[in-house]
Amino acid sequence: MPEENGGSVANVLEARGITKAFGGLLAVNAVDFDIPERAIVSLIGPNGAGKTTFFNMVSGLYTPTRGRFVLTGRDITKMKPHQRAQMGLGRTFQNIRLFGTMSAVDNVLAGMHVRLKGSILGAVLKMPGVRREEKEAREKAHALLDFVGLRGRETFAKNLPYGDQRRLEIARALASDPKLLLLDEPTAGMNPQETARLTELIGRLRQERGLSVLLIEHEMRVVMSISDRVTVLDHGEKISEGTPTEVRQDERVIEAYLGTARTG
Amino acid sequence: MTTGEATKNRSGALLEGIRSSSWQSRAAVAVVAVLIVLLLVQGVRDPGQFTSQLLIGLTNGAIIALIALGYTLVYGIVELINFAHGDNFMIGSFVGLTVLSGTLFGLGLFSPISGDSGAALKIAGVLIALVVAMAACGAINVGIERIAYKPLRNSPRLAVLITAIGMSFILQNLGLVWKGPAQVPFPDLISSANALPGDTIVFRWKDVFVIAVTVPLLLGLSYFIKNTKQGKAMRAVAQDKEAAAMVGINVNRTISITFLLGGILAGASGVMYGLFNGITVFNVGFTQGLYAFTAAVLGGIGNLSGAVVGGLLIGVIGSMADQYIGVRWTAIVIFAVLVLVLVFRPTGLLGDRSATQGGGSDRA
Amino acid sequence: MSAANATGRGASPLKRFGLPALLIALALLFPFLDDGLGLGLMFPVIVIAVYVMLALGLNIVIGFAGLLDLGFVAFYALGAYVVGWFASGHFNQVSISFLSTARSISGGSPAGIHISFWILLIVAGAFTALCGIIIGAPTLRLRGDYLAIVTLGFGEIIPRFFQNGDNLGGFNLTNGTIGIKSIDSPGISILPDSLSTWQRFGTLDLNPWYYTILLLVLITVYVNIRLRDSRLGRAWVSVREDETAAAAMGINPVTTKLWAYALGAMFGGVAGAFYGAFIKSIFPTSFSFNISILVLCMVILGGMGNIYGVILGAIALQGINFYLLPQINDWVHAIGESLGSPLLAGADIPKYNFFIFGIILVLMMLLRPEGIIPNRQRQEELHDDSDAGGDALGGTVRA
Amino acid sequence: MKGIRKVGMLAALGVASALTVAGCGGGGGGEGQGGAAEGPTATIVSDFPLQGANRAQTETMVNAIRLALEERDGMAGEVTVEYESLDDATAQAGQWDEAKCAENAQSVAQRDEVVGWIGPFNSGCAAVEIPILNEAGLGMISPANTAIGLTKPGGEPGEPERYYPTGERNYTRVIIADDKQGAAGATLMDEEGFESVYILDDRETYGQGLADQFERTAEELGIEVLGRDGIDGSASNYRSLMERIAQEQPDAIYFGGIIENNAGQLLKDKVGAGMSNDDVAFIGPDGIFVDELLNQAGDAAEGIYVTFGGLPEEELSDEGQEFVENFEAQYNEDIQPYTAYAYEAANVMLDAIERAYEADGDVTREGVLREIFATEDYEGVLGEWSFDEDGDTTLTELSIQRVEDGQFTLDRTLDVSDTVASVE
Repeated sequence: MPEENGGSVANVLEARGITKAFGGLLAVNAVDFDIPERAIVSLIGPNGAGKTTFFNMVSGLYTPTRGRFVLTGRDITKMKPHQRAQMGLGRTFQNIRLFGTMSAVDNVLAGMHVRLKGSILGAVLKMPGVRREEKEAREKAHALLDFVGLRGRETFAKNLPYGDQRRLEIARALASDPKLLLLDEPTAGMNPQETARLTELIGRLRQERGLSVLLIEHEMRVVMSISDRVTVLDHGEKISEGTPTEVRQDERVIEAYLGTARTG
Repeated sequence: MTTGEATKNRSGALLEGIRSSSWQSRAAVAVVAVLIVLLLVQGVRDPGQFTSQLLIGLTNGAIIALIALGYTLVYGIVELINFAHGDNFMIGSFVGLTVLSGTLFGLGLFSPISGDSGAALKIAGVLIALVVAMAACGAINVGIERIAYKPLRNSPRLAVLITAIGMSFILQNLGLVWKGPAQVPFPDLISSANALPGDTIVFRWKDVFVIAVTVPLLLGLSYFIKNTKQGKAMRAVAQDKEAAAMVGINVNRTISITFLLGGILAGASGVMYGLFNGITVFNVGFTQGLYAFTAAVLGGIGNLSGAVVGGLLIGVIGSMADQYIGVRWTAIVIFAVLVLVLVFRPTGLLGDRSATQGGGSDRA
Repeated sequence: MSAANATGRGASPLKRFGLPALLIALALLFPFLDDGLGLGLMFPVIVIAVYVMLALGLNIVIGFAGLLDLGFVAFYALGAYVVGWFASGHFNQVSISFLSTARSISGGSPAGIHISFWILLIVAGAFTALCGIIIGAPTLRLRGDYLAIVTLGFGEIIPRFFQNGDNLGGFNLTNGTIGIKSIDSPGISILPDSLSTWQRFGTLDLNPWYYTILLLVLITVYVNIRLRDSRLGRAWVSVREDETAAAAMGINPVTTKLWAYALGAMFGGVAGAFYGAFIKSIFPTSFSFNISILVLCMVILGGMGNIYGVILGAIALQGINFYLLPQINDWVHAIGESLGSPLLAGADIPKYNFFIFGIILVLMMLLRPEGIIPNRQRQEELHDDSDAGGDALGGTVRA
Repeated sequence: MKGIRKVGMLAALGVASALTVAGCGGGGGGEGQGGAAEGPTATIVSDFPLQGANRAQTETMVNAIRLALEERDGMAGEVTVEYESLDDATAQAGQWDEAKCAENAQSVAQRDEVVGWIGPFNSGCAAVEIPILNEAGLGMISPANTAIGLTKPGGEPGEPERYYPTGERNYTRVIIADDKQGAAGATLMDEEGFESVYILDDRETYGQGLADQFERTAEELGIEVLGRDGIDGSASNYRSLMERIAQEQPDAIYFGGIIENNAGQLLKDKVGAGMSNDDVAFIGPDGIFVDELLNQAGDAAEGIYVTFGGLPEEELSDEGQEFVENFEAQYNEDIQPYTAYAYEAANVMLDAIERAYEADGDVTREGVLREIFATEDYEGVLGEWSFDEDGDTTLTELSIQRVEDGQFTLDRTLDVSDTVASVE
């Protein structure tokens, strides 16, 4: 895509013609999608619009039927989830998927897995390099937990309050030093205060860590307040794209949302 | 993960699997095709022998299929490999033997089932033995479920698997104490004479008997699950326990009934096994259980017709291996088939667990 | 585990090192104890130690990585056969000796391949780890029960293969059911003659055998602990808990599991190699499904994932098998005689061995599913709503 | 050193009967109280699989040893003899277990008061035990091991030397080895004019070794071997196999194996596949020479041949007949094929102890071992025989049984010394 490459803002992620068919059903149909560097991009749409499917294709849980993904200049379409994560893709889950019986710190350390080099032999022999690395990793994990504002580092993840679990999941995703962070409905089930704190955190991700963020969110206030750009899917197709203000005024978007409201 | 998402994930993974491993699948199909061609060549060369072996395999397989159904039913509902099932089958054959030796003691041997006077008594005896064994094994299976599995319903699967293994040990020991360590003979009630005219192809009355017991049981089971209220409840519970409970299905009762059905099948196959082979032994449940379990997996565990197809296939593979490869390799061939099926097609031959669908393979 | 580790770091040094040190000291002194008291328990203790090693190997696979392996005996068998092949007269077509204790009665170099036991321990470990990878690579993408079934299949195939392996196109690989016999004794030939029992491990003085297996067990425990607290250990737990989430963190689920499988197989193989040399004979029938189940039960009974629990589980179960059940028979007879009850005096307890074993398994799972010494995380998984407390070693008891 | 160990042993007995011995407290409680306290005390042990399928057989063997001891009032001459029965089977295995065999041998090797070992039952177990007991210099008499390689060449390479690390022999057996029994089967075929045979075995040490011996002799005698297969003792039936054998149209089927490995089913399926025992003879070894076979196989057993490395009870010597009567009166159970052999082994052992004490004035392992091998022209329940230098019995008379009217009946006796010589 010459114009993107020549442009002043490079894209972290480029999706071209992404299509996903389940049997005969087209869940996502020929969607083009870009995420520029240091941008917060939101994907919205009524229920069943194909958001989650698209999201899962980005993170590698599904393989697209057609189309391709390019992450920081490399084609990742055929890569498995863990390879994408190694390439710089971090994610959280809609229904929190922490490692419940690991402590908060260990969850973050597990997220750091790909950035650590300690070999098995090194671990067994307690080699100095491995010990130093472990120590540094632990310090870094503490820093990350501080960054997301989480105390209770040694608490089992599943025993943390709900809001903290969300934060921990973000800290864990950050631990792999991603270039692009995928957040799947991060405010789901949160009260307004928690939502506000989380929104602020997302903003800091970009400012302080220079990340790009892809957000799927139901909570329109969140979407509209922090997104640089919003893409709207309906019935698997991209029906609108632009700044929050543009999208808010798009007839097709209103129709899509009202339409689903009407039918049910 | 919600059920819907899980289903989608699974189907997605399946699609992906088929696409990404297409060369493997193709290779597997090619190998199977070559084997079938080789077998057919043998069949053409000596059709009588080939057909006889095929029939032997099918009747052996029919018994395996009945046992396999018990595994698959239970797995479909509670996702438990019921290790005790094979031993329950053994108990079934012992119960049948006891009934027979009690009611038909001293009956003349070796007379074909015909119009003569002993026949009515024999038929009655066999029927009573079948019914008693089915009832006993059904009760045992339900009892095992109540004692050893139900309290652990919300525990990790490993825990239940261990109790299943424990129950298997207990039943096996029961058999050992009951009938001793040696093989025990069954009365020879059914003729081994050929039911078909001529002697090129052998299909004995014993084989007829196996078919005569298996087919009605299968039809009955299939009717029960498809058409009765309880059967529908079973399918619902297999799909989603919580949802089933929400629509007012008594989940515990449904699970009990599943175990009852599994036990009934074990009892029937136990008696049938004894009458068919003429000998049973306290540890027969282990090997037969393993084969039956292989059959269930081969057909797609949780899938009823899969268990039947798997059982018949295991029987035929066994007899063909006996004939064309060598008896000592038969067990290896059967387990190799198991491993290959799981590696190339983990969902089994009939894949989709439509009948009684076992849930996610990835429950934590 | 790692959480426990964190707690352990805070615990007093006495608690952290005191108990293990005491146990090791006790283990080191055991032969003197045995000799002094005339217990005659050296042999069963060595066999139990072999099972401890097996159980610790399987613990990596099941306890750490959460992979249900019903065919673990396959690696045990493979390890034993490595020693059988390379430290006996089995391949009598050739005559190769390397640092071996094997001697020929006629004085020439003995027929067969005779390689030093110490080298073979490493070879056996490497070979079984490789076999673990070969078996695991295509199968480990399967989940849960399917994996259990595939491993069960391999566990059945491999001993049967050894049974049939006496004529593979005319080549005698395994000597079939007759087994490989007269396996060379280990030995350290550089030692002075005053330590002659160590120069070539004999059958009458079991101390060298005991200290060898003790060393192997200690190495196994140490490696288990190091791995548990390592980057790989965290990856195992994360894959066990949520494979999808782990993959999203960049953890390759397949290689992570493969490591668990290979390392578990390695310890199984080393245990098998030691056992083969110790018993001096290998028969394919000794590697039955029952062994897989026995080792599995040890891991679960002791407390999946908890190293000390697994050790205790192995000692308990094998102790019951070797020691308690025959004893019960004697006790019942004695009670029967003192009561004058011919029924009890003549009771045949060994006949009920399986029964007792089965009851233990069922009761254990019903009453204490987390094992004797539970792993803290596993306990959490089993008792979903209880809160945390206690550490892995001490194990708060919550039945 | 010796003294210390004795004390240790006493302590052990005091604290707990730590060893896994089941014998003393059991049925033979009265033994060893025959007065005459001036002589020393010695212990003998037996080692059989007392769990699993062989149990019925091995229990009679233990009882036979008890009987032998009781008949002498627990004395071997001046020596008071204690007897312990060891079990080399485990519940998990359901049969002999090599670790248990090794353990029994190890523990006994270190107990100096044990001067004699009767057993084991299984040849595989013997292969584990002999080297251990060889280093301990303990004399062994097995009533049941028939694998050739334990005492003489003819089995695997390196046999039998590999079992005797000290270079001295310590193992004997009162049963005739497989070379002779295998030869007997082939000789029978020759005499009956059977020209072709299909050989089956149960893939165990005993059965496979026997089938090997049979195959060799059969080929020597010009009998055509149509095929060889190893069966799975846990298979549900053998119909496919028999169907296939039937196509080969052999004159006879030879089965090397034991009844526990489904011999009854094998027979049923053989007859069921249209090969009646009149058309296609069935020949098996003493491993299926158990009344249980008749029970299991029913009519299908009618007319089969069974070779036995000795003589059946009705052909035993007068002492033998007396033993059968005494045994059945005392224990109220039928004797099994190996029962008399256990009795013979016990008597040989007790005599050796007696002679050793008379010669040395003390009972030592060396003395007993020497006297076991010195057993010559022994008149026992099996007839008159000696041990040769390999520790094998000099008996060469075997018997062939045939099932007639639902009973094993002596068909003929064979003296196979010539046949064996020709093979070697």
